[in-house]
Amino acid sequence: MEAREDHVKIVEELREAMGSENVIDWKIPRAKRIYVAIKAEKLKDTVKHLAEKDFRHVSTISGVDVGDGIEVLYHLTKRAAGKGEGITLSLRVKTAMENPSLPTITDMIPGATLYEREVHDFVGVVFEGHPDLSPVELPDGWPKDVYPLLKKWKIEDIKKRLSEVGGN
Amino acid sequence: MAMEPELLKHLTKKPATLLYPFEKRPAPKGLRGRHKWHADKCIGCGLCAQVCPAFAIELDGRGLEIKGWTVHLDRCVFCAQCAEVCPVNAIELTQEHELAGYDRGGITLKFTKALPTQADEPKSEKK
Amino acid sequence: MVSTELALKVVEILVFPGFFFLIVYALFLEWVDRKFFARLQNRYGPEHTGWKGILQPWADLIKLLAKEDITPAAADKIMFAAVPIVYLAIPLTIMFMVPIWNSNAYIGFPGDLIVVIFLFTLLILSVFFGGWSSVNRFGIVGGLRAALQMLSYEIPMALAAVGPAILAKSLSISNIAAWPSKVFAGNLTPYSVAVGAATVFVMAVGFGIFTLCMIAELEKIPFDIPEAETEIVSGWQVEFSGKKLALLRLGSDIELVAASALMTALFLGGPLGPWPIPPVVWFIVKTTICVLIISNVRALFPRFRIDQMSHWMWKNIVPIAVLYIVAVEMLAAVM
Amino acid sequence: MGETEEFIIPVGPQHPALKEPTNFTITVDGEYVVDAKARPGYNHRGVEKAMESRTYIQNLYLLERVCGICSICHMTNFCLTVEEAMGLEVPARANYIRTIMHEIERLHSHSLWLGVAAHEIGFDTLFYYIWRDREVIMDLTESISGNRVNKAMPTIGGVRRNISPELLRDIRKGLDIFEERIKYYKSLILKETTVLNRAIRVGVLTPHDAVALCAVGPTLRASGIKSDVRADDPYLVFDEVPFNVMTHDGCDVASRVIVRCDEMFESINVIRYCLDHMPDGPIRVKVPVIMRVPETETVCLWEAPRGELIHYLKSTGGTTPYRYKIRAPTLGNIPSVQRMLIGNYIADIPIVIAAIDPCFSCTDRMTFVDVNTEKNWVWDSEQLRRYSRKWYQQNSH
Repeated sequence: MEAREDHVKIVEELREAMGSENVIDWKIPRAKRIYVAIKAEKLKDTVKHLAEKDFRHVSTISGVDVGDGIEVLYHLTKRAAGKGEGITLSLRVKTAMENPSLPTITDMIPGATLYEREVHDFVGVVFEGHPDLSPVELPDGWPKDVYPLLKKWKIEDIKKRLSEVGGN
Repeated sequence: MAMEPELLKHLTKKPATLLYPFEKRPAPKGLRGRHKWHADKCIGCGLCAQVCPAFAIELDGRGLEIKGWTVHLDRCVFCAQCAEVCPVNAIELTQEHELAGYDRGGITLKFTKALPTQADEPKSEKK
Repeated sequence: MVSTELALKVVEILVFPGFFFLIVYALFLEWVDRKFFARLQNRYGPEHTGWKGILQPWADLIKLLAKEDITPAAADKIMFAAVPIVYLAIPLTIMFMVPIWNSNAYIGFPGDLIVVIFLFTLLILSVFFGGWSSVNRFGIVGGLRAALQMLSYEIPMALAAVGPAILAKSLSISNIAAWPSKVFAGNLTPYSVAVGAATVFVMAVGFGIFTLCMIAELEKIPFDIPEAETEIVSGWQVEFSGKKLALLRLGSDIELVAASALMTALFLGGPLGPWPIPPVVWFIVKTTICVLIISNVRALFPRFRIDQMSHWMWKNIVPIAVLYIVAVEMLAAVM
Repeated sequence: MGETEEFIIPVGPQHPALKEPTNFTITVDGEYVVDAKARPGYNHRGVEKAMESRTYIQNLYLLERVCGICSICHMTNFCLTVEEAMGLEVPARANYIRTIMHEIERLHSHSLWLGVAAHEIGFDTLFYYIWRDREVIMDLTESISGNRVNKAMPTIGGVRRNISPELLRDIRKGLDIFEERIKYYKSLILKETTVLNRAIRVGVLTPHDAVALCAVGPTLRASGIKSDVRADDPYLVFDEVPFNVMTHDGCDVASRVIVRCDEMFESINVIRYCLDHMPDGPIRVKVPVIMRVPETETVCLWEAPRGELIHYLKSTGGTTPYRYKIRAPTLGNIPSVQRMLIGNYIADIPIVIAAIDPCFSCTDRMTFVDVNTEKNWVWDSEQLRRYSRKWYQQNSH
């Protein structure tokens, strides 16, 4: 499949620009989908590099609790002006379970503001440099220590915690 | 002003709306409405309760000794997944769709297996 | 003798053509408006209360009267309570100066046209105070918008109303209403037909301007800017509830009667008609036609934005109104 | 009011212009909007958390209820995501039926939006007429799937109902009527200056801002950017169906109207193509009721009527998803709408917000209404009364 060759080229260019030791892992499961795992300290450089390569649209940011840490996936999309060659690159960054934090990318891509706030709401990742991390989906007065999409928070526990703080 | 001819044209036409409680439109053929449970067919496998996305189905007894089948219409999302998975087609969704009631009891459908042959009359339970 | 006269007067004020008749008629016109509006939109409108829903406005009024009346804690209590009463009283007062059942208004006097125009302004002032006294953001914005809107339509309204007054050489509404039947009763000569045709044309322009201004006064689409439901909830009315809202609704219905009665009196010859039909029937027919025109305009347009409305009024309608007055003056000279 | 003449107007959570609860804090100076800040979250229902404890079949119907308008979009995209993770091959006819449903949904969503937009500028007559003609599409939906809103058509491995030859005829007939009407409304809107006055140069979003703020869907295309997931990253049968990506470079509300009207015509053509080229054959493959999805992750993009929709599935091999992430198009457009509002009039707020076709139920997804313990969560009237009394005692002074 020729489509995959240019996919590989995108990854190769990224490895070259960031240094291959910083690109931990990558896979291309099918055409138009690329997954790349990078080190957290290289996040901003990578996003900048990819933005220059037309991956300028942040489709969303997903936060996943993987047990020994929190994985944050930046789904960056390259648009193709209707030519059938759009690519979605999922950039995977891992951060610690305790005090998770990552640099913000809102200074480069302002459209990521709400997605970063959402990830902060649900898994508690602090995006350093983000202007306003107030809740976007959760109600005001939601207890600060409850991040509902972490696996340690079972639905029953969240309910108990909420009745303690008197929220509704 | 561009709409004036259209407006005047409709003055003499019958309104597009229906006087609902007095005029009714027939339900479409494939509508998923109120449930019907065929007690004689049911083998009590419990698959319907297991797949129900809204946890709306309760079985009274399991296996061939099944005594009753309850669906909470207030929870039911009318996806008809229960009817689809049923291996013996014991569940059927009728076209009856005017199911609103004044309390939750009124919209809990309880079917009981009184006689093995003619037990599919729904009985509404009032609280 | 005196006591029968007095009793008659009381009956006239309270029953016909006074309060009772006006309220019944106002609610009837609301029904006409709603029903016609609905039919233009290809739906039924009120249907089940009485014959074809004719009692629906009554039902709405009674329902509102029975509802809880809430005054916001921050509101200016006295003004807040006074506004609905004033808002109802002003159109009622106007109706006493407009001829209904014969060529003379109940309390017609020379110069009552000026008073009526002033009262319409006062009405908007009460709207402004209604919005202001409720101390609600939407209310205040609505009140401000009402005042702003008034600034733009008041001049064309006054000019349009003065046109027939010039032709009738009187500032009394009753005289203006009686004027067309006097003029057109004369002989038919080619000259009088030509002047008559010119008059009808010029008066049609005046009628158009006056109708637009009355729609703005009534706060109906396209000029429902002060209450704009989707923008500022319901504007200045937002905090009114229960009895107060019922009075406001009734007030705006009577305002609809007053507006259509004034349109009738100034441009359509008032309650007078050529055939031996009682004037009150003519009054009803003509005002109903006016309401139908208003409903039709209401169905035709989207809401204007406040800046668009004032631009449009000042740039288009005011010059047309001035030209219209010039034309009226010329007509008066050749007549 | 501070030192300046600025004044804060809350729009929402309950406001007639918003069909669903959300909150915009609007700072105004006179009639001008100086700043706008959105606060969604009022419809947060916890779908993502709930999904982690439900099987894939149960999740199918949960996903359908993320949004009432684009129920097919969420549901089918979920199916695509799971099918890709399982490596399931779906019969061709099923994909065609899915495409037809998808485009019918776009027709009904766009015509609904057109009506709402007319209502927002106070043009109720147009609103009633458009919604009357939209019933043609709703009736088609009903006769194809059985229900009007939650169609429950797609399932993992195919679709649940077939389209019979009689139905094909009905769909063709319905589309002809609908196309005629939409043509009329488009020409009407372009002729009616009073409508255009409310739409031209209102809510401007420059192409640069649209890209920077990651706008999606018709909002993006109305800023002149040619981007459509159906064309960029074809799913279902969009790699076979010829269609155009409609754009307009007005960048304002009027061009959003035009783009949506044009898209409706394109959708009608797509449906017609699908009806003509639909192959015969099975409509679904059998999958187990309690299915296990192998350990994998998949991302599926989808062009919902409102714009790009993205689903991300992470599975660890169990019967329930490990993590499922949904991002509905409205969330992607909120930063843009905040930008668009600035510099407009108060009177334009409703139409500008409506112009992105917001769907806040899609946007806010999560909570904890667990049916088994709902007593703890749903207040009865007595509790509510007690709470309100307490609230008043605390706040009335």
